[in-house]
Formats: sequence, C-alpha cells, structure tokens
Amino acid sequence: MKFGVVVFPGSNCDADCYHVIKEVLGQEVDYIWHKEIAVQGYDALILPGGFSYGDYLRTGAIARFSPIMPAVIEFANQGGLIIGICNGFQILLEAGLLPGAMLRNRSLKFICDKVHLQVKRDDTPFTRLLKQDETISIPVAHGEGNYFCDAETLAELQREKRILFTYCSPSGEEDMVFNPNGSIANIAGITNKQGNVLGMMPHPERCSEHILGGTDGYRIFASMLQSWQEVSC
Amino acid sequence: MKELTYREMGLTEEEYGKIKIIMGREPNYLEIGIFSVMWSEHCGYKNSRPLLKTFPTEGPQVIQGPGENAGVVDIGDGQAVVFKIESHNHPSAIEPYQGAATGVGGIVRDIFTMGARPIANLNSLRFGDPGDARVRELLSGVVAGIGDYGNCLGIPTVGGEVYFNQAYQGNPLVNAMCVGLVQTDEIALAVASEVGSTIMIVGAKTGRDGIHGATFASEELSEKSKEKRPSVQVGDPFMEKLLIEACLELIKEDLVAGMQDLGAAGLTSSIAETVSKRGRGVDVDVLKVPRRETNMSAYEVMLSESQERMLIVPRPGTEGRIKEIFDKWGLDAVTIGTVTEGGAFRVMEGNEVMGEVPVMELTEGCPVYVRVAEEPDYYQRCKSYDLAAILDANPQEALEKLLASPNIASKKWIFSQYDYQVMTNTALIPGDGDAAVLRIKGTRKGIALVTDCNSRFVYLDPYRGGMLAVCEAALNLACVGAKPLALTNCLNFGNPEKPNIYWQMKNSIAGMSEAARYLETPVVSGNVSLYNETAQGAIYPTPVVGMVGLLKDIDRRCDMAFKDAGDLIILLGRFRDELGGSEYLSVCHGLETGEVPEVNLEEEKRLIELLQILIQEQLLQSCHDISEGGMMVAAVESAIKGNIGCGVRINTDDGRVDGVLFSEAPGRVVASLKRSNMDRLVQVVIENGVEMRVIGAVGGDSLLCDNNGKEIIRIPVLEASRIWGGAIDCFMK
Amino acid sequence: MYKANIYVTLKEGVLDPQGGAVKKSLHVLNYTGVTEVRIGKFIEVWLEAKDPETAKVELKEMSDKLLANPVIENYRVEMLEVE
Amino acid sequence: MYKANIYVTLKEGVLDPQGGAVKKSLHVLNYTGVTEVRIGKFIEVWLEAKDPETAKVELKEMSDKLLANPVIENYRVEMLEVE
Ligand SMILES: Nc1ncnc2c1ncn2[C@@H]1O[C@H](COP(=O)(O)OP(=O)(O)O)[C@@H](O)[C@H]1O
Ligand SMILES: [Mg+2]
Repeated sequence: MKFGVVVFPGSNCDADCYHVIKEVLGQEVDYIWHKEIAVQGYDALILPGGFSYGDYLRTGAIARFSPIMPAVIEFANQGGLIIGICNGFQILLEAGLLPGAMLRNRSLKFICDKVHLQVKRDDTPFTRLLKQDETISIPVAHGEGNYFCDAETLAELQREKRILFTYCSPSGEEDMVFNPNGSIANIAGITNKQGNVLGMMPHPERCSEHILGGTDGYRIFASMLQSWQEVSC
Repeated sequence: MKELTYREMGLTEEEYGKIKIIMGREPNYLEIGIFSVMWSEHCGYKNSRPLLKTFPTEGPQVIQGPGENAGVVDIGDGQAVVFKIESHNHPSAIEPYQGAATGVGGIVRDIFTMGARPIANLNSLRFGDPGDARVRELLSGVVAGIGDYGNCLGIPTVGGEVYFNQAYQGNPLVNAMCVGLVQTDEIALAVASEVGSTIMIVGAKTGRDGIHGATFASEELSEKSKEKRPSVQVGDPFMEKLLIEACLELIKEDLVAGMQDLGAAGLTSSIAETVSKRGRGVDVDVLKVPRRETNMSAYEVMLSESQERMLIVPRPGTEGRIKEIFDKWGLDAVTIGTVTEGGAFRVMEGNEVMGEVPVMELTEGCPVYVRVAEEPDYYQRCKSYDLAAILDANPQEALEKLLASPNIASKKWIFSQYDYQVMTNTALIPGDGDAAVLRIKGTRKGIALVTDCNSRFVYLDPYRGGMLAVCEAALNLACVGAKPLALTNCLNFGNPEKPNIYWQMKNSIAGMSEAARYLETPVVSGNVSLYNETAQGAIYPTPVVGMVGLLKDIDRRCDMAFKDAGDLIILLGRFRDELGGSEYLSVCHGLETGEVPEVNLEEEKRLIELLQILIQEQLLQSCHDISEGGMMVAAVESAIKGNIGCGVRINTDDGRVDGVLFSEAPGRVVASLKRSNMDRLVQVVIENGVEMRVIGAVGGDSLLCDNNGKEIIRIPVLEASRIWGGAIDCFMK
Repeated sequence: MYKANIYVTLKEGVLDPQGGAVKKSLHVLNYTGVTEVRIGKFIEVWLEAKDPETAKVELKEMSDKLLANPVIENYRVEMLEVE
Repeated sequence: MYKANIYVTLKEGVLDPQGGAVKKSLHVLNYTGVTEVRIGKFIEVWLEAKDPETAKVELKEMSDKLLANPVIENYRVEMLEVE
C-alpha cells in the first residue's frame, strides 16, 4: 500500500507519520509538497498535524488554498482514504470535506496530554482492528480542538453514525470532565458521509510504538492497510 | 527616533574615551551605537569573561566548546548533539508572552546555525510569589509564549524547572535551552574567511524592533525601563520554521561557508562576529537590507533586533542556488555586503560611508573588568544559624505543606501547555523521570536532558550551591540511566559592579567549575545575564545548568514511578539530616537560612556511576534523586507517579526526624527494586563503594511512615496526589 | 487606494470561550456590571483597485473565502477611500 | 445598559505575523492589489452602569488593565447606549 503525507510549510507531524508508515507499518510512503497539484498513485493520504501556515487567522484557513488541495478533494470524492490528524482535521474542516469548525480550547490553553477515546464503530476502514465501545488511550496536543457544529449537523452526524471517537474516562464513561477541549458531544473524530475521510484531533502516530508508551494508534493505521488489502485483492 | 547620548546607550565615560582613542576622532552616532551594543555585557561579556575562562571546557567527547553559537558533543556513530541555554529575562519582564517566545526563537536559531536539527527544548523559570496577581500574569504569559513558539516549530519542549521565590518578584528569569542533532561531518561554523565572499541576509524583514535590546538587557530594571523599552520584538514562529528548513537544506547541499544567527545587537554583532574570527573586514550596504518599515536610518537597520533573520556567507558562486531554496520556502535572501581585507567594518548607504570602525576592537577590544568581590554579611550569619533551636514540625502536616508548595508540587499546569511529544522521540515525558529521555531514531541510543539549579543553596553558599547545581544535573541524568556528557549554563546574577554580587558570581562559578571538572562534564556553551535587579534588590544568584547525557540502550531507561506491591525501597547514599537551605525550613518555619549541606564530589561520582550500572543491569524498578523536600517527598512522588502506596521506616538514632525526612543533602536517591534482585544489587552496590539502606516497601494505597515503629505519617495516595497535583492549578484558576 | 475595516464576529449561538474568560476576569477585577463579552477580529486591509465597486467586490470575496469562516462567523466590511 | 465596541490594534512598528501571513495568502488568491493587512481584535462589551460617564470610565479602565496589552497594542472605545 502506498501512503502520501501532504506537507504544508508549517506541518510538523509529517515526519512522524512518515516514520510510522514506513518503519512500523512497513508500507510505502512519500511526502507530497503542498505546491504539487496531483496525488496520483497513492492509496491513502495523511494530512498531518502542525501549524500549516503558522495557523494564523484560523487553523487550517490558509492551507485550504494550497495548490494541492483540489487534488486532495478530488481524491476524497473518488473514495480514496484520507486521515486528517489534528491540524489535518482542521484543514479538512476548512476545506469543507468535513462539516463544522474548530474553536479555541475551552481552557484557552494549548493542551498536551494523554486522553481516552471511546471507539464508536469498528466497521469502518479506520477502526476495523479496534472494537466498538472499546476505550483506547492516545495523546492529544492542540490549542484549537474544540469542535463545533450546529444542532442540525450534529443530529446528522449522530444519525449517520459518523462520529468515530469521543473523549471518555479511562473506563469509558463519556463526560465533559474527560473532554480536553470542550468539543460538542465530546467529539474527537468524525468521518464524511461516504466514510472514507476521517478527521481526528488525537495523534495516532504518537502511540504506535511501545517505546512511546502505547500502540493503540498503530491499530488505526493497520486498519487502513487491511481495508485496502481487502479491496485490492 | 530620539537621539540617545552615549551614556543612555550604556557606555561609561572611560569607555567613550577609549573609543575616541581607537577611532582617532569623535565617533559619529552610528559608530557610538555599534560600540555600545558590542561592548554591552550581553555581547561582550566584559564583567564575566575572566570568570568564564576558569570553566573546564575540554574532554574527549567535546567536539566544540564555548565560542561558537552552541557547544557540540560526540554521541558516537558519527552523530553529535548541539546545545546551549540562553536568557531572555528582561524582555520577558516587560512583555512575558513575546519575551519568552522570542527567547525560544533565539536559542533555536543558535542550534540550527550549527547545522543541527533542533530536537528538544527545555526551560528554566523563576518567578516571585504566585499569590501575587502580577506574578501569575507573568507565569501565564511566559508559559504560553514558550509553548506557542516551540509548539508551532514542532520542537518538543521536554523538560525544565520552575521555582517561586520572593527574590524574583520584580525580575523573573526565563532561560531557554535547545538541543539539536547533527552528523559530525555537517557541523557549520560562523566564519567568513575568504576575502571577496559575499554576505547574505535571509529570513524576515527588518523593522525597528528591539533597538538597543542588548544594552537594555545589561541594565537593572527600573520604572524607566518601561519608557526606554524599545519597540517590543514579536516572534513569528512560522517564519522561523521556514528558516530552519531552508537553512538545513543549504547545509545539506553544502552551500554555505559560514552561518550566523542575528540575535542581540542584530546585524552589527552577527557581522562583527562572523568576520572578526579570521581578522577580516566587511562592507555592508544597509540599503540592500529588506525592510518592513519606511525611512529607517542606517543606525536603526544596523541595531535592529528583528527576529527570525540569519546571516549567510555562501560558498563562492552559490548565491543563485541559495536564492532558489529560499524562494521555495517563500523567504527573502539578499546579498548585502562583501568580506574585505584589512579589518574595517564599513557601513554604507549606497555609495555613502555612514560609519567605519575596526572590527577587532568591537570584539577582542571590548574592555574587560575584574571587579571587586566582597563577602556579604549574610553569608556567615546564615551559615552559622543554629538550626538545633528549631523545633521539629508535625511530620504529617509538614509533608502536606511541602506537597502543596509550588516549588515541589506537580508542574503539569506548565508542561501540559508544551507539545512534548512531537517528533515521536520522547521516551520519558516531563514528570515521569528525573530527566527527559529522547530516542535517536535509527539507533538504540537515547539522550537524556535536564536543567537544574537550586538558587537558594547558591545564595546561602555560592561555592557549594554552584557545585550542587552541577551535581544535581548529573545525578538526575544518572537516575534515568544516562552517562552525563557535558553541560551548558546560564549565569543569572545581579549587578556585578556591586562587590557582594561579584562575590556570588565568582564563588558559584568556582564551585561549578570544580564539580564539572571532577565529574568530567565540561562546559561547552553558556550565556550570562547580569543586572537582574530591581529597587527591591538582586535576584538570588541563579547559575542554571543544562546537561546532556547518553544512554547506550534506550530500552534500559528508568523512570521514577513505584511499580509493584512488595518491591523494596532503598536509599542509595548516606543517611543525612542537614536542613540548611531546605524547602522544609522555608515552608514550615519561614526561614531561608542555615548551612548548605556539604558536597562530597567523590561520593557523587560513585553514585552516578553506580546508577548507570544498576539501570544497565535492569536491577531497578524506579529511581528518583533526593532534592526539594528531601527523602520523604522523593518517596511520595514515586508513589504518586506509580499510583500505589508505600511504607517508609526510620529510627530516631538516625538524626532528628524532620532532618531525616526532609533534608535535601545531596548525593542520594530513593530507588525501588524487586526483592529477587536484592542479592545482586547489594553486591554491585558494595563493589562500587556506595552506602545503601532499605527504607521501606511499595504497596497499599497509603503513604505511611514509622519512626521507631510508631506511625508518624499516614496519607492516602489519592489525597497526596490531589494536594501535589492541584497546587499550581489552584493558584492559576 | 482603499482601506477597509472588516469586523469578524462569532455567530450567535457559537460559544465564545475567550469572551467568557474575559468576562470572568472583569468580574474578578470588580467590573460586576459587565453582562457579556464577545471577542472577534478587527481586520484592516489596504488595497489598490480601479474603482470603489471593484474594491468592494474583492473585499466581499476575500472575506467569504478566507477572512471569515461562515460556519461560525459573521463579518461586516466598512470601506473608506484614502489617498 | 451600554454596549461598547473596543478596537484593539497593534502599535505601529510592531510586527504582525498574522497580518503578514494573510496578506501573502490573499496575493496567492490573486488579490494582488492588497498592500497591507493588520489584524487586531474587535471586542464587544455589554455593561450596566449608573450613567454614561461611569460606563466610559470603567471601559477605559478595563481596556488599560485587561483588554489591550499596552506594551504592544493601542485601543479605541466606542460606546452606545442600548436598552
Ligand atoms: N519550565 C518547565 N518546562 C518544562 N518542563 C518542566 C518545567 N518545569 C518543570 N518541568 C518538568 O516537570 C517535572 C518536575 O519538575 P521538578 O519538580 O522541577 O523536577 P525535579 O524533581 O527533577 O527537580 C520534570 O519532568 C520537569 O522537566
Ligand atoms: Mg524538583
């Protein structure tokens, strides 16, 4: 399987994602500079974390106009797998591939910590190696992860089961107390209607190796690999 | 901009006289400005140079000692670490967010200037009483500034320290350290040797930011500082990120002969430093410098401290390629001058010569002052303070107070605002061990990083305090399993023209030197920040040590959390009960006095070596050095981290109870191990000549302490964790 | 040459964590009369355009595309002619 | 009840990285006529006070103390009476 990691000038988790795909998952991976205009030959795209353009004005707002973005949108429309992590999620929102917007964390502070997520579905290309209702542990690091959408959109996300991850306690209880940023309905990750585009604030690439204290994140990348293998065989 | 007199620029009458002699005439305004910034303490080290010369700076591991932008230390396999610590105290006192942010920006530039990729940041902070609203504002601003800048760059901030003490009320300290990784054959230096070489400025445009910042950093803070304040420097981390990537690309392609960041005193000092190394001169045309503001004078361009700029001396004929690379990153890269023969620093505006000074006089010619040192009255008084007259506090209450002291309490409120995991190398995150540990991808190695300085000790006894800062740093590295390699330091003191302050400087540097020499951790870089005073007086002398260690096998690292019920808890090192200068005295008795515990370097060294062996042999479950709060607090922190209880036993014939529990005497650690490893451990400990004693066991859900079999402390772990974990949050709400 | 002041505000119903925090701090400082605080952006843009209509059209476009996010924000443009 | 609009802008000469980034981005979007962008804050405060003078004094105080950072920012207050 061949992954492409889209690199914006202020991306800073690009190398981390590249490392996981290449050294841990053992798959092919390239960097794709944001000034490119095509994404041919890739089976999945990663929009990594960082501060795409310093995240001045609004996170992801400027990145959305990068030359590569029309190709990314086209890739999504063709059903290609895309995972947007942290800043990647913010860019997907600004680009309209996912609904809603990001506000500053409720605490108004950047937060770097380990949180727990409840896995809402295990029948998606991103979560097939996880279990529904399972609690996983994963790092977050962001200043603007307070996901917001209007009531109608939220109802739609819920109805269409597009919320894949919510913040919860270590034992799986969902409550604002365990929500690091104040996001609506404790949302940590959502997909588009077709289910091929995932945006999530937590960083699976930061918990894909034992040395970093956990491997729950690895299972997300491995799920993508398995889904692709199934489709392509 | 209003014209300043030479005095307002910080020059003395004698210095001005000396300049006239050098020039053979009255210098013009621009020339006075150039001399004044170059001869400031910040650039010229005129008060500290003789003392700095006494540091040990050599060792087989040292590739580059002091004198370049940062020190370089060999870590094997053709790799090296590059590191340095630097202060941004004065700017942070005025504008905490931008002051701290630009402090990080500056130190990061020092690292990639050497051709290294920055891989970690640390910081060492000192504030006044957190009960004070202005202090909280400073703390919030500084932490947010450090965080936002480093986070945006994608460099993890993996460690540091924060202390609160009245001594820093009006004059906080903000010291930032950066560590980079480089292939030894790609190290870049700041030299321009070829006559005819061009000089390029790259990165941000120049504005009127921070003119005279270097001078300003070399004066006491007063009400006037606010007025005199130059236009505050604002950091642009996104620009810096682009600059890092572009500059490292230049080095990979071997396009540069020399590279130098623009820091204090801007273009003036970076050009002077680059060309003076080989006795060259330079012609620079200020009209070519890209500007952000209109109508800037030559003086303003030369002295501006606008951030995120670098000076590059290209290899012959590579300007075009350099421009291409910068263009890709959307950055300016402009040729502004040429290296000349003869040693004149000539500032041009087009064809007009605006000023001309001899380069060597700016650097080598900077006056050097050996000040008078005089022992302050307080020294003997504190040293001979009779602690025997102080009554033992109730141990349980004392422990609770200590856990709630912001100097001991969890620093999570701070480090959770820093992205400490980006780059996915952080194998020991803040709070988990005595030092941060990073893996070096592609190898089995790890590096350990720490900053340390107990300034109360340094104040009470600069010589011992200086030794202790080095020893504690080295011991912290050993506690995670690393071999200490070398150190960087940031010397924060008051006004050196005052004999008592100079005495503090002189003695603490002597103490640091002796310890560094004995422990074979030479000084490879550093920075000096003097005049940290307000009307209320000087800060505590604060020579912060940043140290780097190496782990051969990162899988064998050690954290501080107790692990399993039944594990034994041991004290490695001597049982000691000296309370001088302890947090206990301060928190429970309102005293900052007493004799600073004696330091035995031989003991320290043996313990440091022993720990590396024990951890290498995987004999320990946890390890934590004894520092603020003493033995009992060390045990409690390990228990809280492990979320498991413990029982500690002491006997009164060991000394006074509060002393045994809360002494901060050095050279000691609290460790835990599996019972089954005891025999082997004892053997190794004896072989290495270290004293050891079993002091308790891990287990249960409370923290217990018995004295002669009688319970003197019982606190549920959850309760202790709540007190320790919430203390700083409580202030900051 | 034209100068525009663009006011970007959070839509009603969108939580404003920063405004909330500022309100709290103002109460702590004893400005208890403060009932509500909302924090938005004040963007100043200077631009050349062949005539005011073109300038207005461009300003509206840039606000729609970049300066404000319609999911959470409203904006208002005020334009002046300057020399 | 009073409502105030407070405009907080960076002082002249102070670098505005945000404004710079937005300007660049507008150029990329082909709004090449844009010569300068500065980004500040637009703060709306609603407050009760016994009379307009008191309200004005309070607003000035809060701006000095909290809403603007006097080291790098200027501000301007505009007050309206509302019911
Ligand atoms: N300013 C800071 N920046 C980053 N990390 C910090 C800072 N202050 C403290 N920490 C981290 O918090 C933890 C505890 O700090 P401290 O109590 O000072 O350590 P120690 O017990 O080793 O003296 C350490 O991991 C330290 O690196
Ligand atoms: Mg400590």
